[in-house]
Amino acid sequence: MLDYPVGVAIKEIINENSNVKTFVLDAQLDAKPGQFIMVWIPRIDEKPFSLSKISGDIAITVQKKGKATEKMHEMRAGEVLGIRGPYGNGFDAGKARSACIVAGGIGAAPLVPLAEALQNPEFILGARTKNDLLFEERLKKCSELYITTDDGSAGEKGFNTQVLERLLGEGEKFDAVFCCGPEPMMRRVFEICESHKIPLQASLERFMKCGGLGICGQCSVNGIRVCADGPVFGNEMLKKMLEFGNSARLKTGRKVPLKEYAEWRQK
Amino acid sequence: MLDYPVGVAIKEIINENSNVKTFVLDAQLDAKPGQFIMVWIPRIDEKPFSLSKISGDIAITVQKKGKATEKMHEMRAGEVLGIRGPYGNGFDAGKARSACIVAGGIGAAPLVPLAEALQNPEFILGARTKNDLLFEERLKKCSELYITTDDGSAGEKGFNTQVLERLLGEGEKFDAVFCCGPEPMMRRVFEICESHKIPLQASLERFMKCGGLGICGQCSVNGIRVCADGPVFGNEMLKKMLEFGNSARLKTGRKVPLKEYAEWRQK
Amino acid sequence: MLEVDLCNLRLKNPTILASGILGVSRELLQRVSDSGAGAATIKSITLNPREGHHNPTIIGFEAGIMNAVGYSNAGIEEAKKEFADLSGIKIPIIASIVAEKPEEFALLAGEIDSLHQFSAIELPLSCPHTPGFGLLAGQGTPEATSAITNAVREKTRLPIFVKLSPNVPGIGELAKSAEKAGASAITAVNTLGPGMLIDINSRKPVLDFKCGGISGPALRPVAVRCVYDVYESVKIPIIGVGGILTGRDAIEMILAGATAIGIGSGIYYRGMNIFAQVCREMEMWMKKNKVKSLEEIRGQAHA
Amino acid sequence: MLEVDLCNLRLKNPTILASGILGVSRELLQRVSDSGAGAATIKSITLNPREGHHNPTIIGFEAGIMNAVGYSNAGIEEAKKEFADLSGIKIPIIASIVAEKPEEFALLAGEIDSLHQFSAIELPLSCPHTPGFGLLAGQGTPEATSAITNAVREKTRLPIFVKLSPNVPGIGELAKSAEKAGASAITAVNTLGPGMLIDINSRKPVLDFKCGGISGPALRPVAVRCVYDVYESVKIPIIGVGGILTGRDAIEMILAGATAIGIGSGIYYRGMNIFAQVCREMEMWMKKNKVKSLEEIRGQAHA
Ligand SMILES: Cc1cc2nc3c(=O)[nH]c(=O)nc-3n(C[C@@H](O)[C@H](O)[C@H](O)COP(=O)(O)OP(=O)(O)OC[C@H]3O[C@@H](n4cnc5c(N)ncnc54)[C@H](O)[C@@H]3O)c2cc1C
Ligand SMILES: Cc1cc2nc3c(=O)[nH]c(=O)nc-3n(C[C@@H](O)[C@H](O)[C@H](O)COP(=O)(O)OP(=O)(O)OC[C@H]3O[C@@H](n4cnc5c(N)ncnc54)[C@H](O)[C@@H]3O)c2cc1C
Ligand SMILES: Cc1cc2nc3c(=O)[nH]c(=O)nc-3n(C[C@H](O)[C@H](O)[C@H](O)COP(=O)(O)O)c2cc1C
Ligand SMILES: Cc1cc2nc3c(=O)[nH]c(=O)nc-3n(C[C@H](O)[C@H](O)[C@H](O)COP(=O)(O)O)c2cc1C
Ligand code: FES
Ligand code: FES
Repeated sequence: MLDYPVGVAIKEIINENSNVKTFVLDAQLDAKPGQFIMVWIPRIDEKPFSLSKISGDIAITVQKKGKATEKMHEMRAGEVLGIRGPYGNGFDAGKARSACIVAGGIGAAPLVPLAEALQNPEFILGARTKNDLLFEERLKKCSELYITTDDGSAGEKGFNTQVLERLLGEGEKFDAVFCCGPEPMMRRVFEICESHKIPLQASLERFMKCGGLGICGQCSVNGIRVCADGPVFGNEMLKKMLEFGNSARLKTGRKVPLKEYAEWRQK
Repeated sequence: MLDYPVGVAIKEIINENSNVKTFVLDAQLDAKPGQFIMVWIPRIDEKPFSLSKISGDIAITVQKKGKATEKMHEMRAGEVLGIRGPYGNGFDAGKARSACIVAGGIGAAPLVPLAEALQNPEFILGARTKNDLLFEERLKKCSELYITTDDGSAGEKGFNTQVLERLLGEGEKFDAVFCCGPEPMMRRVFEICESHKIPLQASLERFMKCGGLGICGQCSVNGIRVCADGPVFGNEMLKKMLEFGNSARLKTGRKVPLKEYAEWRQK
Repeated sequence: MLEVDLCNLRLKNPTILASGILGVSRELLQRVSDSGAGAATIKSITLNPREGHHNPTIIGFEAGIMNAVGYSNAGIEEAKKEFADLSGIKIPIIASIVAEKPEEFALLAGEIDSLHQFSAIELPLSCPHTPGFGLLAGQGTPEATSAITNAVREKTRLPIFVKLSPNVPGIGELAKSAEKAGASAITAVNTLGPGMLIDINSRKPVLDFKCGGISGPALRPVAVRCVYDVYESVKIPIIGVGGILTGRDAIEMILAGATAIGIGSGIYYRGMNIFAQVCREMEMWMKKNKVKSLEEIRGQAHA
Repeated sequence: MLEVDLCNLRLKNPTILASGILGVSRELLQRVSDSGAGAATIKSITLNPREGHHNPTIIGFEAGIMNAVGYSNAGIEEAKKEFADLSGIKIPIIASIVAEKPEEFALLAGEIDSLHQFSAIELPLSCPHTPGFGLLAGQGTPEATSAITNAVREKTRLPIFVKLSPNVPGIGELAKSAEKAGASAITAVNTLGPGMLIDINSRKPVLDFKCGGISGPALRPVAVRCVYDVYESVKIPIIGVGGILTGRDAIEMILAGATAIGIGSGIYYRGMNIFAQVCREMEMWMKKNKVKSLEEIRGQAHA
């Protein structure tokens, strides 16, 4: 097993919006939707990113947030990022025939390749504003796309979860729901799925150190490792994960309320 | 690669004669005729031995000579020997349709499985006395067997090489000759094959340390490693090996005449 | 048949989760216990919270794992909350504490002791990659080992495990000074090296701390030799740690003289089930070889 | 594009056969030269013939090779015959000598020098498994390193390569004392550990000397770190040795600061062609990365 970052060149950088860039890398991997890679920004940091493109050259889509992602947003094609992986279980798209995908913000990244792998799923894409919407073009081609924005600047005004609720209320029968996005959103999707008894696969996010090796425990949610046991979890696991939607661990390992964690992650 | 001795039990010990025992080991290997294993006698020594049986449980046939082989001859079924391997190129039995095998003394060991793999080869088995003859029963079943003894106590009196010469003189056409035995004998077989332009495969013996790893140089014959480049060599290689039949290296690495080497090996 | 007595702790089997691997939360310890470990060690804690080194902190290479985590931990106050109640966990839990000075070690030991949740205290005096601690603070000398062990001994009656480095000239001597100062057992060993990995495309060392300690298969033969050396030097039991992946590796450590064995990197290679797997493999070997207890074969490689 | 200048020796490429691997005869050196090595080192020779340790002396394990050969060699008199004429070999050949005392080192160096066949003399002060020599004779201290290097320096004008151990607390300091005493280059490193392997069925250590030095992949990250440390400590060139199997590994060593690189165990993993293979892999990388000479990237990981 070679689990150290190997430098690969950035082949192309796509500006998705003012805050989000997609980095196409000079690398091919045998990966499935929902898996992630650990990305090393030499001398700066190493972070997990979901694969937003898995066929041909792989790509990751990165939202500018902190030290590492700011540095990445300054990089140009030709510069080198180190990658290792892919890691994680990924989504199990296996039997889904009528699927609904719920994406919040940057959480759309791992869900686009999933949408492309499924048979015309319903895709509910949520973002704060029109400007924050991601992958609209790609998603239109492979899914029945619903759009929500918090401010109503595009699509429906409000949360993506309310579309899911409405569809279900209208009698749509989904045999699988997939979601990724801010944890409060995912918690809400989980509750909706639970009440409708629909199998959910939610992709969680936690700060990682060994990222995929499964030995440091940093990413654990009630003793379950997001990097090695997840990052995608089904209803049964989510039920056991009492910290899901509630708390997460800082770099010191201290467990704090999700809000405090999110604030720390913004830095 | 796991190239350290792993202890295996001795399953059965067959007394071939007063000086030679066959040890059937509780181990199976994917090996071909002419390959050898390194055998570790715990706390005593580690030595190369040819596989005298390769299908089912493997076996080695050992002549009592020095510290290690004496210790082995004292061992009983159930006791543990360490083995690693198989090593070496082995014989290339591939295209041989009318083969002649020339065996001298304990050199018969790697040649029996070879005889069993070929289509009824001629097999010239030489030994000092009747008592020293090995594998007669097994060989009768799979080959046209000729026997020579130095003292005439069985078969023809004289060297095995004289049978080879006679057969060739009588017009027999061999498309391959295989041999193993004391080096002066093999040198003679080589000369005979050269003059008759017959492809020879001779299995050489040298003192070994890394035995099969090919890194210590101890077993080298004119820069050619018996353990990793051999132990089986064809005419072209043998021609380059000026030390073949002439000299060999002691444990210190000193090159000495073959006679001095043989005397040291007896100890 | 795998039960062992380690400083009067009854372990149902000799496998112990090594410190720094997974042991950051009560629930992970529970899970390790459920996976069949005989005991578990928490990740080392310090007086104050520490973020540790920047990422990358942990990588896998051809022959093992390299890490420079740098003792990230939430500090003793958080630890007291996290581990306030371990009673539900049916295996002994070992606390691991590190500090810069003997007095600080003593203070932490006192806190741990008064929690009444832990069965022993481990003192890693041997980290090769964290400034202020272990080898980088000179804690790997006989003098420092002695001073720290003494200071902790005064604060607790719990068994003390002193964890040594393989990167010292005479590990036997070091073990002796720990034994003399009141150590109850020796944990051998911490990580090797340190080592460094450079990415040739970015031309930079990969670990943010540049170098890190080596664990896993690359370490195993060195760890076995260390356990063998320590066994010839002291009477107290040894916990053999380093590159144990299989029942074979565990038996090897016991033959070298270990009473119990630690597993860390093995979780990377075989998953959390490694504890049960190693135990099953040991049992199979024991049955085949008619060995009734590990006591029977302990240190036998010295014969 | 791979040429390097090592202490005024012009190497066509930076790969050097490490001491103790194959270098026991003129013809093996010839073969290594034919295989594409840039230079080759003979197996270390002593004053008197030595049989070395009993077999098993060399084994492969999961993560590398372990050996306790114990300096078997035919002694200086035989060596003078074996290497009396190296003129047919087109690459520089480096002599390696070991002895118990500085005067003996000096004597051997004089003999080597007067043969006029060798391009440099290597002094391994770092073997971890041969009583009377290297670490087991205290030759790995700054004082002994200095005394031995000095004594040899007085007997020869050939470049002197001092070969260090990775098993010492401060390799940088050691390199400094060698440099001060007149070393022309540092060879970093000799084998790691020592380690021990125990066969669980016979319940005995496998190597007859029980423990042995570790080389190959398990050693590589430690060797890279050592080269990195030495590069920050001295001005003389470094020959990086330890676990190099590929062009990647060779470039990694050069980025750490090595001028040339040694290959030993790699022959086990990739055969004798490894020299040509490593060179081709280095060239491919250099072309892709528009690097014109190794000089350009030497030590760049320190930037
Ligand atoms: C598996 C996985 C992979 C990831 N991969 C990447 C990656 O590749 N690149 C990267 O940069 N980051 C990645 N992240 C991090 C990322 O998901 C962010 O932490 C998260 O999406 C917040 O992003 P945002 O700021 O854009 O969302 P926000 O803008 O805060 O919210 C986006 C949408 O979520 C919904 N929402 C928000 N709050 C609630 C609520 N309380 N209830 C219901 N709905 C709500 C709304 O519809 C809103 O429009 C990944 C996360 C996960 C889980
Ligand atoms: C590939 C290989 C594998 C080996 N495997 C084993 C092994 O598994 N076990 C083991 O114990 N040893 C093994 N050996 C060692 C072994 O072959 C002996 O070194 C060698 O056979 C001498 O054995 P001996 O004492 O029985 O022969 P001897 O009794 O000395 O000679 C046997 C016969 O060789 C012929 N002969 C002898 N001298 C000459 C001469 N000058 N010219 C022509 N013919 C001559 C005669 O026909 C004589 O009858 C192996 C050797 C090789 C090459
Ligand atoms: C990621 C990681 C973190 C570690 N952290 C600690 C630690 O905090 N305290 C400690 O004593 N040892 C620590 N170690 C060392 C291990 O406890 C163990 O001694 C070493 O890894 C060798 O065992 P292994 O080969 O089974 O992993 C750590 C090891 C790893 C790999
Ligand atoms: C079998 C063997 C024998 C060795 N003998 C010597 C020796 O005689 N003198 C010496 O300086 N180093 C000796 N070494 C050490 C090597 O020269 C080298 O420093 C070490 O193996 C690390 O490099 P590698 O990983 O490429 O093998 C020996 C190594 C091996 C494996
Ligand atoms: S990040 Fe280390 S276990 Fe998940
Ligand atoms: S015995 Fe070592 S090279 Fe053949």
